[in-house]
Amino acid sequence: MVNKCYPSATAAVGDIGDGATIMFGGFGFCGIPDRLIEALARRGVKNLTGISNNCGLGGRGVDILVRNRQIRKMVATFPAQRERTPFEEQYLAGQVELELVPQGTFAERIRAGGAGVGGFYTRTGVGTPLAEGKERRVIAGEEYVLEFPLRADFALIHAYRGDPYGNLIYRGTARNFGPEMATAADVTIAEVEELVEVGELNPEAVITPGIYVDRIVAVGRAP
Amino acid sequence: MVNKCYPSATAAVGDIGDGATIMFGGFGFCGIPDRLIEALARRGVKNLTGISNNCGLGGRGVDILVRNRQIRKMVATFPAQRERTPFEEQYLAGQVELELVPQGTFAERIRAGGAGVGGFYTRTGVGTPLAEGKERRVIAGEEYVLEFPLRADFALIHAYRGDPYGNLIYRGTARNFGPEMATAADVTIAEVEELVEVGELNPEAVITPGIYVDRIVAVGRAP
Amino acid sequence: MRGGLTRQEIAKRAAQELREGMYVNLGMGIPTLVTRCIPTGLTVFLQSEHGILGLGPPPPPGQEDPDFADASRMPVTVIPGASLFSSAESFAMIRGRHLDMTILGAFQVSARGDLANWMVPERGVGSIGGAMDLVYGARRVVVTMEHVTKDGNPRIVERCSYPLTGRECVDLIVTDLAVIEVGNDGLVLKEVAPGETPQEVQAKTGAKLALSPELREIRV
Amino acid sequence: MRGGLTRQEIAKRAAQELREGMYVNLGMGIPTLVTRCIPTGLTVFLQSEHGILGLGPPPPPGQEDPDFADASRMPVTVIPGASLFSSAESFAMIRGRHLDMTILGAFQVSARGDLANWMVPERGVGSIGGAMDLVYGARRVVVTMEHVTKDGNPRIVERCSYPLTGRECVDLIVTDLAVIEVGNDGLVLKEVAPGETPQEVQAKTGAKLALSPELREIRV
Repeated sequence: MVNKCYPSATAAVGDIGDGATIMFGGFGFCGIPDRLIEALARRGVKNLTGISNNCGLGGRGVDILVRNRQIRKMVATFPAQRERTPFEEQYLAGQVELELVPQGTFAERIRAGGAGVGGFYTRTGVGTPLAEGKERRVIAGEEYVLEFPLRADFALIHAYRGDPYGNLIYRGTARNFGPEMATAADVTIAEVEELVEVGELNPEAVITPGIYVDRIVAVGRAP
Repeated sequence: MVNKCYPSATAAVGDIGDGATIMFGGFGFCGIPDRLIEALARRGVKNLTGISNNCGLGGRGVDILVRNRQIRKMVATFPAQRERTPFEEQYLAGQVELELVPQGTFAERIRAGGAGVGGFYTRTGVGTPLAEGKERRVIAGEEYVLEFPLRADFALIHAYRGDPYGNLIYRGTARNFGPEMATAADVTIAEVEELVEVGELNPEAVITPGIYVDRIVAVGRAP
Repeated sequence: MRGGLTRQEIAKRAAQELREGMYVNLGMGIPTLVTRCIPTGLTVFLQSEHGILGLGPPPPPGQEDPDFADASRMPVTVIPGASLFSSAESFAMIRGRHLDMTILGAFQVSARGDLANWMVPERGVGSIGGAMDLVYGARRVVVTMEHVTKDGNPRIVERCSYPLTGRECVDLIVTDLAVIEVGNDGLVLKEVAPGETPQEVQAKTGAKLALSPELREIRV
Repeated sequence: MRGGLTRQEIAKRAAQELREGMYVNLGMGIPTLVTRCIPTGLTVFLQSEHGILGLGPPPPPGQEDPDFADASRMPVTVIPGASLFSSAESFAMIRGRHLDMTILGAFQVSARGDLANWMVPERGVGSIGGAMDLVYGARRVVVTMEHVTKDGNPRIVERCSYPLTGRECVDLIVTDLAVIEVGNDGLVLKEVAPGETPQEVQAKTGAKLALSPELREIRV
């Protein structure tokens, strides 16, 4: 009987070590794997490279790890918020590194990492500082830049419902980067609000097939 | 009020002209846009370039157009069936052209065509006759070939249910190439077994968002 | 007191660019105000880059759902006929040129339509989000912004001094003072705000404006 | 009468490569027979490249559903816990190296593990399907085939004369006569069919076979 369930968030992140590269799902406050991140904060591992749309804010998400000084580098699309964040302060003080990526390129690079695509050409970024140093190519009269895949040692994502095979569905805009991040890490860990029996999820509506998920932990619905 | 519904398959394909490039959904006998293809056969347009997993068999799908001598060229992954088909005969007689593509590359090229990807590197085909003449590149120690997107003037697809906004869901393995083909044509025409009211499809389970669908025609369930 | 359109009025004027059945992405800032300016009876599908096609109005107080938020983290609803998808699918939609229009905020726009809207160099760190994808992905790029900076410097300039979001990508600029089209031969002044003259607008603009033969007052 | 394993027995031997929880794609021909050979109690997820993860057994007669068919156009079911997706998503799964194993048919396999399974040159047209993706995508490639052609020529050869599906991609070959591993230094004979000797197998093989220290009889 295949069962990918872990008893707790702490157990699920129990082998993440110093220096790991980790994808974190979430956009704004939607779809953040809060319980897994809290467990990672308790674990206290250091020198992490985070791959996440933003760099945390308001004491949630990656912000916890940033404040804890566990982050060495972020790959992100939206690091600066209206309000100044701990990440911004550490970045301006030269204490953390940042690789800034346009959001579509960020999502597509993660997909490429999970889909065996070695690299792809995109128009996004052409003519901007973010294309500097990147290989260019004119295809059918339009200018493109070459982008390479993103992969991680671990992906931490949040889903709505999941089953012991690792099948997942999401809710609303909490889906965001979860489905593609799940495909692009050596080990994908999903926290779910509700664990259901195998066979309860409609096969036509499963968003993340279980093949992509290594560990699943039920965390309940946030209050 | 946005309403993409057409009264008949004949009306829906009414502006497809000679020489058009057309994507046809379907894998084996699953998900073939039968009614749209029949309407296209009645229209009698010629010199079509078809993009389809196979080249038709058993008097269904592209087979109808091949027998009708409407096809000039096919881009396909599975043109030869166990039994000899009209396409194979025309091909061996030099009457139709064939661009043979590995199935994953075929699907990914269609996705690229719909997603603004100018080209991508894949391992598939490396070291085989299908990589001949293609640009190669070593990325992270592995050999890749460069593939370019596929697009079409029209995509003809079959879905299970659709609404007047063009949102679609599929059923079982009839989904196959439909979702990506819908994104990669100038005009996407979907036949659906059942037309439902706007709002009846679960937004979380919509597979093809309406933005990709230009015309929708209810054809009922095949007997 | 400063003249020209209010932010709400800029949004209202931008909303006049919408047409029946359009698929549109609205950026942060003034563009989010466009949501409330869509003419009654017009069906427009709003896309949100983190996975919604068919963004609806904000929920009634007390009915906010933390799983449904827009790119500015404000609670939203979805309309009947909406669809939800992942960010990668959303950007495939954007980058594949399926959106009819995007309405974005800006720091600067150049005479040839270059856009700078993601980083104030003095701050030392900027957020791109989806803007770089939208400017090449949407078929039409409309920019809404104040015509000049708080210090009174033009935001419409010969050449952007801020880091670019995209090159030659802007089609139309709507400000508190004017509506300006980015044509093949440069900027064309199409409309001026009530009480403003073309001369006054030109004086507050860092690039040469040609006058449209149909030059008129902005009506909102 | 010809000796060696039946097609069903080849499938049964190939099925011994399956492990608990594996994700596996089965090609056409002998590999489809593997479906019926999965040891009781073992959970294996079968992937079908046109969009199923969790392929189930054929439906009872009369309960066929035309929307549920396998790659050979035969009616199928899905197991509880299955998922359905598009071909592009399916091949992203395959090409992204998420499958533990693929079991494929073949015309020829070379000493270094090259595979030819898509085109008989004399026919003038071949069908690739998903094989070229599977050979580079699956973590382990197992080939099942008859050891020799109908004319008695070896299918395991020094160099394939048929067009390749993939280069250096095969890990294990299961035939009616033998189980052969493709090692770094060439082919290693691991098992021989009941009644066969290593010498007889070598005589029917077009490439040099090293003998495994654990050489044994195939048990099915």
